[in-house]
Amino acid sequence: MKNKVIESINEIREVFRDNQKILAGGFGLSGSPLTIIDQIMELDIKNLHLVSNNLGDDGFGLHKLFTQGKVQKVIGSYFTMNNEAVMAWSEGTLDIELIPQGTLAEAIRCGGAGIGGFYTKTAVGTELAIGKEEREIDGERYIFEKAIKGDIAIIRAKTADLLGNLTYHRTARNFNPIMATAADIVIVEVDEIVEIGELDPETIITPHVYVDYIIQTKYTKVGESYVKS
Amino acid sequence: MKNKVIESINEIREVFRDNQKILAGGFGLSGSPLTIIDQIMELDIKNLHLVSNNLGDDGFGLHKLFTQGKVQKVIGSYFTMNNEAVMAWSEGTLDIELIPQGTLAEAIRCGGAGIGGFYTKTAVGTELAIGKEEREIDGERYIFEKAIKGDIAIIRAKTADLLGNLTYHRTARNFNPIMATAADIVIVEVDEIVEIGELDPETIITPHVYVDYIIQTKYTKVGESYVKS
Amino acid sequence: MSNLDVRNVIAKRIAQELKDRQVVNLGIGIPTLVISYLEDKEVYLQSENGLLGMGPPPLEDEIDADLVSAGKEPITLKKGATLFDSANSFVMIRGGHIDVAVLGVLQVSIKGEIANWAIPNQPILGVGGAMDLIAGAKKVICAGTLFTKNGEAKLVKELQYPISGLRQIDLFITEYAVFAFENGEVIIKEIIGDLTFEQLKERLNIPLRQEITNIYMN
Amino acid sequence: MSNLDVRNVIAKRIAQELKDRQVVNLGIGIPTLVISYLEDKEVYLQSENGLLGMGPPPLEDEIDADLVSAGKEPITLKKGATLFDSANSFVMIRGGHIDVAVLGVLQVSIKGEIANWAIPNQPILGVGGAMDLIAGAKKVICAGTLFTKNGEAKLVKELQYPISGLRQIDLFITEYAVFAFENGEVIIKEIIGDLTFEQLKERLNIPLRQEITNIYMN
Repeated sequence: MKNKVIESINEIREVFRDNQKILAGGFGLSGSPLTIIDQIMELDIKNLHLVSNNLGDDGFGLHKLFTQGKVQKVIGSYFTMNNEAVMAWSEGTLDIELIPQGTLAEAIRCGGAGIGGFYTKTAVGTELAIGKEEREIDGERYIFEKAIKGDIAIIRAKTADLLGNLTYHRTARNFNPIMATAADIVIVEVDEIVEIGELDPETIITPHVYVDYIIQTKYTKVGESYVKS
Repeated sequence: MKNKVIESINEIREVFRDNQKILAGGFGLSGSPLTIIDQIMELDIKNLHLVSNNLGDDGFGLHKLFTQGKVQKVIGSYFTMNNEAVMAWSEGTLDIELIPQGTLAEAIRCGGAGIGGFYTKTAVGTELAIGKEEREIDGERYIFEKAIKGDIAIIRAKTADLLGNLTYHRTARNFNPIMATAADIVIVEVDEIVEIGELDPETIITPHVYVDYIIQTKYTKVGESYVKS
Repeated sequence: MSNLDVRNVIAKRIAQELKDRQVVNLGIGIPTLVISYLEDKEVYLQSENGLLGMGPPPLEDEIDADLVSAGKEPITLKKGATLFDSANSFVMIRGGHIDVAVLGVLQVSIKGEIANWAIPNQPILGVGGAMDLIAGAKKVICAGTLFTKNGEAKLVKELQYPISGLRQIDLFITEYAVFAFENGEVIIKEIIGDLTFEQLKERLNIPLRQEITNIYMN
Repeated sequence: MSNLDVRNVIAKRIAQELKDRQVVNLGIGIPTLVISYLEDKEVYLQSENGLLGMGPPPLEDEIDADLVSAGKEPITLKKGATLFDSANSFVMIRGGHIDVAVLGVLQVSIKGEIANWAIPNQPILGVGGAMDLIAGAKKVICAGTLFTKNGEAKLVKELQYPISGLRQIDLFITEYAVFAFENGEVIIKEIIGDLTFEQLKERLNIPLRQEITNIYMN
């Protein structure tokens, strides 16, 4: 059996290139693949397009990657709290595509599901619907949204078995399971790696078919923070 | 707390009416709400529209309901094995709307999700795409499918807690979790009912918000069959 | 009243609107304060980052950085809680399965339209789940002080701020009154503060009708 | 060869095409027989009713009516198996996550189009997951005897039966030969039965090219 477990993304350096679209799991820092992000910071790549609900927290996670200058565009739902992102956007050095959180989640799910696009009732009649096709279905107004796919997904889970089956922990699940389905290459960062058969089949959230590489996290939780060990 | 547990649908007789659209879980008999179907057979209602992958097995489940004459139309993916359905269709007494299994599943999920419709690559260029809008998205051909919703969903699960949180057993899961989201009234038939807090939050598949009524099954499995006890 | 008091008055009044067994999503700001006034009501709190059954904040030594609210505050799980991914969370929200969404608000129009996500002439860089909740929740209650710091009414004839959705909200609960929106009319359902109906009518300068009913009794 | 033998010859040859670590969906009929020839290949079988990691049939006393294949036959779970609902099963199928779909077939055209779900002038009342698999699987291998009971070739210039999708299949594996479809050409990759290339060409009466390569080695 090919081993999906790697020490660092350096072992798969060839999958990373300039201008890639990277789906990054997490809601704030919870469920964010902090170790993988650290390792991406070491790579000589640029002009990344990130798809993520938000941009980590000040000084942590995707925020670091962004302040390092590797990010050209972010697609997500909430960047207001990130002063540097707001500033970079104002200065024209960062492109931001704002999508309601539920539309973002659905678009990613569709990307993984062979669905080209969908009609949602969210944002109809608002500024975020400008330029989007509108359609009435059974008397209700909807707007069209295209599916989102990525070149690479970097996600966070609790436990992986050696096949790549994943379980998650509490609200750290968030965007991770859907992003796992919607990218060509999926790299997951986990707390623990167990033998095949140790996870109860009924409780596995992400089947192994979606996972390409597994990395053991270097972070531990201390209270409300994640600390590099 | 209002108790969701009922002995029989007779206690909620008023929710059933002629001409309703009923979503019925199950793949063959596995995951089919056999007890609820038996109870619907006792009701004086007619012209039901069923949404179900198939029509049970000869003499069991939805097949019984259909042969009783309560069904005007079925929407699903596979009825070829059901000789009486084929015959009724030929004679014009049964209307059949055939949808690929994956499109059916996605349409029901969208019905529960506030999504009006979606573009799928399945069935493009086939007879099942006739009359359906086609659209090219990023160079690929897709057809438009509308979401499906029901008046009532009758589903089957393994365990319910008293709130209505559900877990499923093996491949009896199938269409049940998505149907739970896509109907005004959802009635679930279960093997066992447990106290709130007994189910691990990480392993609950259907959150209680989707479930209106819980019925203890009267069937037990004996080998490959389900036997009324 | 201090600002803190005002916010708590609004939160407390909103709590009275919530009923046993309702599934409720509380937005950030004043809506979050509602938790403190639920008493023993059996309300199920949904959090759009993937949780139904949010419990009170944890003790210091029980904090789990991976169990947080949509406001990214540490929380706990109540008995019977469930966890799910973001797509399924918005199936619940957009699909019409949330009984009540309680949302902060910048402006409310007399038609019951709301603006709660963006400020004109400023970069629009955050929306979160606000528009999904407005599009999907069965009932929307908005929470807010009736006037801005500059004394401008938030209840206005026409929104000056970007609209959050087509949907007409059900109630706007402020420190002065509970406003309902029915058939194009703004109706004061209850006076809470120290301004009379006539005084409110004068300060707001909008068509207003009073219809005091004990709307929050089950 | 008896009909049973023929079906097993085809199934065995298909098994050789499958590689370690592939996720494979086997259709009903001959495709199901492939399981018997996988030997110790580490192939993960997906079943569209909601399972990845299908194991061999259970012992009589271990049968669980709620653990069945898409053909509704009792099965078992392999170590590392996962269960999911129908929507997620078709995320996997339609979303391009299945490495190989092995499907039974009524007709295959020289362009590699297939018909496998309906017979002309008969009620069309079943499609199941066939069209989803054709639209979504990375590779599609079709299984079938080369001729119908009446001796008509199933490999035809133009489909007379309703088409199952736009997608060109990769291989059509019969008891006589392995046919590949590349750039609009039909290529015999391997002769299995007792008809020569020339004899096949004559009986099929279609443009045909031979290119024997040991295609199934990893």
